[in-house]
Amino acid sequence: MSSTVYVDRGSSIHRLNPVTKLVAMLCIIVIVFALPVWWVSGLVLAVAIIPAAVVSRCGRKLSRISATILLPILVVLFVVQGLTFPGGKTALISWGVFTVTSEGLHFALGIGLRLVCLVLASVLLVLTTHPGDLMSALTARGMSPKFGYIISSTLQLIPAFRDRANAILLAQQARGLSVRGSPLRRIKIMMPLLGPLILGMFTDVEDRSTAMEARGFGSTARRTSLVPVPDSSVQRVSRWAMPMVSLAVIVVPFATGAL
Amino acid sequence: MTGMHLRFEDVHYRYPAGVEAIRGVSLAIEPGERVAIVGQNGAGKTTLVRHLNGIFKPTAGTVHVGDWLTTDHDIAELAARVGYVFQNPDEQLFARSVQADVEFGPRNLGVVPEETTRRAEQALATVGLVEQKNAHPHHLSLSERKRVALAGVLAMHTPIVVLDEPTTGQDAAGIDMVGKVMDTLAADGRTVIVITHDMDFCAEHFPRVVVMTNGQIQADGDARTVFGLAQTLAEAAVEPPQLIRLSQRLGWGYSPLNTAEFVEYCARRRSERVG
Amino acid sequence: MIRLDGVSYAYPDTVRPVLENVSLDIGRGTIAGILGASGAGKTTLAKIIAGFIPHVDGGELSGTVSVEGQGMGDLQLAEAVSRVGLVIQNPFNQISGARYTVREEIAFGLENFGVARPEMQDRVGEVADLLNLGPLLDRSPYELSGGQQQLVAIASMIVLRTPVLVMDEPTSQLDPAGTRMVFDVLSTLRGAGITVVIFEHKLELLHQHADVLYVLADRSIVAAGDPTDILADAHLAEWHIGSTRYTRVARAAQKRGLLAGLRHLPVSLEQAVAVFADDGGAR
Amino acid sequence: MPHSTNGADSRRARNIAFVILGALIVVATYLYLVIGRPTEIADTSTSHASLIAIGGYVVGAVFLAVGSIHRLPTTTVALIPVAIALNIVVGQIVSVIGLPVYLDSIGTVLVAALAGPAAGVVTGILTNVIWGLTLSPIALPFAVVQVVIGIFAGTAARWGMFRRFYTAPLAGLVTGVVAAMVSAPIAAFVFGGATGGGTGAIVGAFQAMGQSLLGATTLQGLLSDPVDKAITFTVVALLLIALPARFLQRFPFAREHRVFGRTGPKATQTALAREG
Repeated sequence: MSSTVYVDRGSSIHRLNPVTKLVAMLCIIVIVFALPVWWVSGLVLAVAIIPAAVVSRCGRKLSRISATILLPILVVLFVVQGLTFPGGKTALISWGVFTVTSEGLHFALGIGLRLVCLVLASVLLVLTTHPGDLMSALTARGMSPKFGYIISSTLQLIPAFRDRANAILLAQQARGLSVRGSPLRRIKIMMPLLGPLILGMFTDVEDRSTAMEARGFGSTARRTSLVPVPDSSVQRVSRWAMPMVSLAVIVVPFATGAL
Repeated sequence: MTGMHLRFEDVHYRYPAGVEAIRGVSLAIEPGERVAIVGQNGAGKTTLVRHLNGIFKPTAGTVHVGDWLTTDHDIAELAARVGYVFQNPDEQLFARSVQADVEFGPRNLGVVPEETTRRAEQALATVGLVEQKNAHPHHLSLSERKRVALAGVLAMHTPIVVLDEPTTGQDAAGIDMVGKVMDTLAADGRTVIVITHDMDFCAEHFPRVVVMTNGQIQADGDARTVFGLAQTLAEAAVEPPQLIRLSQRLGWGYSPLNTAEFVEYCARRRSERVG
Repeated sequence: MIRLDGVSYAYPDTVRPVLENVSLDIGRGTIAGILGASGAGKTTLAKIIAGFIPHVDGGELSGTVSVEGQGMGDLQLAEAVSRVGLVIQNPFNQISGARYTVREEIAFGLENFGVARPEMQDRVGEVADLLNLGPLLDRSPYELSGGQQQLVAIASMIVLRTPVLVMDEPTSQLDPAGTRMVFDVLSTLRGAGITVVIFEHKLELLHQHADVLYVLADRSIVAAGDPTDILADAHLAEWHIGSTRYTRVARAAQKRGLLAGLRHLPVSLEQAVAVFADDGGAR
Repeated sequence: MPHSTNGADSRRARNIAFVILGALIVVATYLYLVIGRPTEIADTSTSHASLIAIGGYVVGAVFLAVGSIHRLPTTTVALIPVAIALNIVVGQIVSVIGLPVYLDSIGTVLVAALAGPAAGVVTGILTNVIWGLTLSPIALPFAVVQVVIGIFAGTAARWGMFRRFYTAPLAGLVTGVVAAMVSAPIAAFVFGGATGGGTGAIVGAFQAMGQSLLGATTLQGLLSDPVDKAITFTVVALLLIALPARFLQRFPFAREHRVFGRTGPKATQTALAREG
C-alpha cells in the first residue's frame, strides 16, 4: 500500500529499464520546450507519447489522471491569454470590454500543447514504473542512496500518516467527540487532532533513525540490490542514442536556418 | 453506575476488502459481568468488541447495547454507554497534558467542568498517576501512557468498559495496577470486557471467559470450566494460566484461578493426607 | 565477549545520570536476559551495548564498553552495527520504508552492507523459514499486523548475522505462539555461537531460555546470576519486577506454613510440580 | 573501505562545488529571465524563455540537492520523509478546504530550522519530486521555490529568528517575497500564467491593467506568498515549542546555533521522563 499511481499491466513498456524511460521522458520534454512551434508538440504527441500509451495498456488511466491535472490549467490558459495577452492585436471576437485576440490564442496553444506533452510523458513514466525500481536503478547508477530512501519512505509514510490520523479520530469519537456539524467546526476539531499526530510522527524519527543505522544505512560499502533491474544492450545503446538524436533535432533547424 | 445488557445476535462482519472477520457470533452479557475474550492474533476479538461502540456495524445480525441497536447510533453517542480503551495509547492521547487528556472524554459527554476535574483527578489516582498530571503525554513511558489512556475512559463513568490488551507493554507494577482497576470497576457494578493474551491476569480477574477462533466462539463459560477444556484451548492456541497448568500436572482435578485458591486447596489436600 | 566496566551515562544537557556504574560480562554464545521495571534505563543500556550511545545521542558516557575485546567507543557507528545488531521496541518504527515488500525489507541491511545478490537471496529465504514469514514475503510491510511487523523487524536483524544481538522487548506485540517461536529461534542462534542480550518481561520464557539474568534497578545492575536464583530472589518485588505465578504461590504457601524446609522457591512449572507434588512436602 | 582524509576532503570540495554551481545557475537563470529579458512579444520567442526557466531552475536545484545531501546525518535523513509527508498532507487539506493560502512548506521550514539550510534544500526539492510522482508533475518545475524556502528558513534559524514570535513571521515575509520573485518566471514562461483557477484570474487582471506576463505573475505571487510564508514560519515556531526538548537536542545544527534559545533544566526533566 503506497500513495503511488503505479499500475502493473506487465506491458513491454513496464518491463523497460526505468532509466531508459526516464531518459526518453527528459528528451521529449527538452524537444518540446526547445522547439518553439506548436506542431512540434503535436508531432511528439502523435508519434511518441500516444503510441507508448497504447502499448503500455494504461491509456485510460493516463487520460483520466492527465485530464484532471490539465483541464483547469488549459481552460484558464486559453481564457486568460485569449483575453489579456499583452501582445494581442488581432481581434477575433469582441464582446463588450472583452476581446479575444488570435495572438493570445496562439500563445496559449503553444504553451498548452507543451504542457500536455510534459504532463502525459511524466504521468506515463509514473504509471508504468514502480518507484522502488526507479530508485534502485538510479542508486545503481551512483545516485546517493539517501535520495532513494527519502522518496520511497515518504511514499509509504503518506498513507500511514492518513491511517494514523483516522485511528486518532476514531479513538476520539469513542471518547464522545462528535464530528458532525459545519465544515468550520470540523476544521476546529481537526486541529487538536493534527497537532499530536504531527508531534507523534516527529518523535518517532528518533526510533526510525536508530533502526536504520542498526541496519547499516550509514555504511559506506557499495550498495547491492536484492531485486535485479531489467536491462538489455539495446536499451543501453538507446539511452545514449536518444539524447544525441534530440540534440540533432534541436540544433539542425537552427543551423540550417529553418527557424 | 450499574451495567447494561449487551447482546450480539448472529453477528457477521465482512471487511470492505472482503475478509469475513466475524462469522456468526451470538453472545449475551449481563449487567456487571466481567468477561475476558481470548484467542490467537487474528481470531476476530478486536473486530467483535469494536461492534459495541459502533466502530464496526454488523454486515448481518444485530448488536444491542442496553435498549439501543448500535446501527441506530454513531460512535460519539455510543461513547456515553461504552468506554473503549485502545490497545495503542498513542492513538488515543492527544492533549498537551495528562490531566487535559483525561478530562477530554467527560467534557465531550457534557459533564460540568468542576465534576470533570474531580473525575479526572479520581481516575488518575486510580491508575497511580497523580504526580504526572501536568506532564506532556509524549514524555511518559509506554506503561504510563497506557494507564493515562485507561484513566481517560474511567473518567467517562460509562456503564460498560472495554479494554483491548490492557497488560501488554506493562511492567509488573503496571499489571498489578490494571488488576486493581478491574476490581474497582467490578465493585462499582460496571460491565467489563477485556481482550487479553495474559491468561494469568484473565483467570485472576475475569469470572467468565470466551474463546474465539476464526471469527467464531469456540467456548464460553465460567473461567474454571473453560480453562479445563484442554482440547479446545489447544485448538485456539491458548495456553491455560500457570496455576491451572500446575494443578493439571499435579493431577488435582481442580482448577485454582488465583494464588489464594491454590494455597487453600493445597492446604486442604495436605491436611486430609495427614489426617 | 560483551564487557561493560563501570559504565555511567547522562543524556546531553542533563545532570542526573540514567545509568551509574553498570558492569556486565556476558560470554559468547549465551542468552542473557535483562530485567527491569519501566523507566529503569533498559532502552539506554541497549543503545550503549549497540554503540548508539554516545555515537548518536551524545551525552556523557564513562567507563568502558567492549565487544569481542574491541572497545565500542573506538569504532565508527557503521562498524559497531556490523558487530552488534539492535532490535528496538516499536516494530512500526523499525520498518525502513525504503522497500516495498517484506522480502526486500528483510534484505535492506544486507544491501546497505553490499552483500552479493545470491547470498542475499539465500539468507533471506533462510530467515523467512526460521520465523515462518514465507507467506508474507511479497506483501507490503505496512499492511502487516503489529505482531507480524515485529517478526519482520527481528528477521531483518537476524539476517545480518551479527555476532551479538540486542533486543528490546522483541515480543511485546506477539501472541504466545509467536513469542515461543521467537524464543526458540534465539536458542537456535545461541547454538550457532551468537550472543543474545534480551530485555524482556516474560519471566517463564526467560527462565526456560536464558543462561544468565541481570536485574537493572535504581540506575544500576543490582543482581546477576543463574535464572533460577534470580527469579526466586525475594527482592524482585522491591525492584518492581514481579515474579512467576509459581514463585508467588510457593511464597504464599510458605506463609501458610505448607512448605516447611523448602530451600529454593520454584520459578518454573517443573520445579513447582516437584515442590507441590503430594510427596513434595515430605522431602 | 579505504577512506583517506584526502578522499573525504575531495568529496567535500566536490559537494561545495555542486552547491555553488547550483546556486549560480539558479541566480543566472533568474537574472537572464528578468533583466536580460528575452523580448516577450508575440508567440514563438517565449519558448526559449520557457526552456531556460525550466532547465536552469531544475538543473540548478538538482546541483544544490546533490551537493547538500551528502552532509546530512541519518537522523536528518530519517526526519525528511515525515517533513515531506507533512508538506503534502497539509497542502492537500488546505487546498481541499479551499483556504486562500498554500501552507505546503511547513515541513521544509521545520527541517531547515532543526537541521539547517542543506536539509531544507533536500526536503524542498524532494517534496516537489514526490508531488510529481504522486499527484501532478506540474509541481516539478517549481522545485526551486521550495529550495529557496529551505535556504532562507535555515538561515533565519541560524540567526535565531525562530526564538521570538515577531521575528519568525518577519523571516517568513522576506522568504515569501523572494519565493514569489523566483517562481514568477516559471509561472509566466512555462505555464503562461495559468497555474490554477484563482491565480490565473489574478494574472489576467494584472495583464489587463497593462502588466507584462512576467510582471503579472510576479505581482500575483507577491500578493499571496509573503502572507503564506509568514503564517508558515509562525506555525513552525509554535511546533518547535511543542516538540520535546530532547528531540530538538538531537540536531547538532539546532544545538550549535541555539535555534530555540533554551537549554538546561527543562531538557533535563524531559530526558528523564522519556527514558523507558
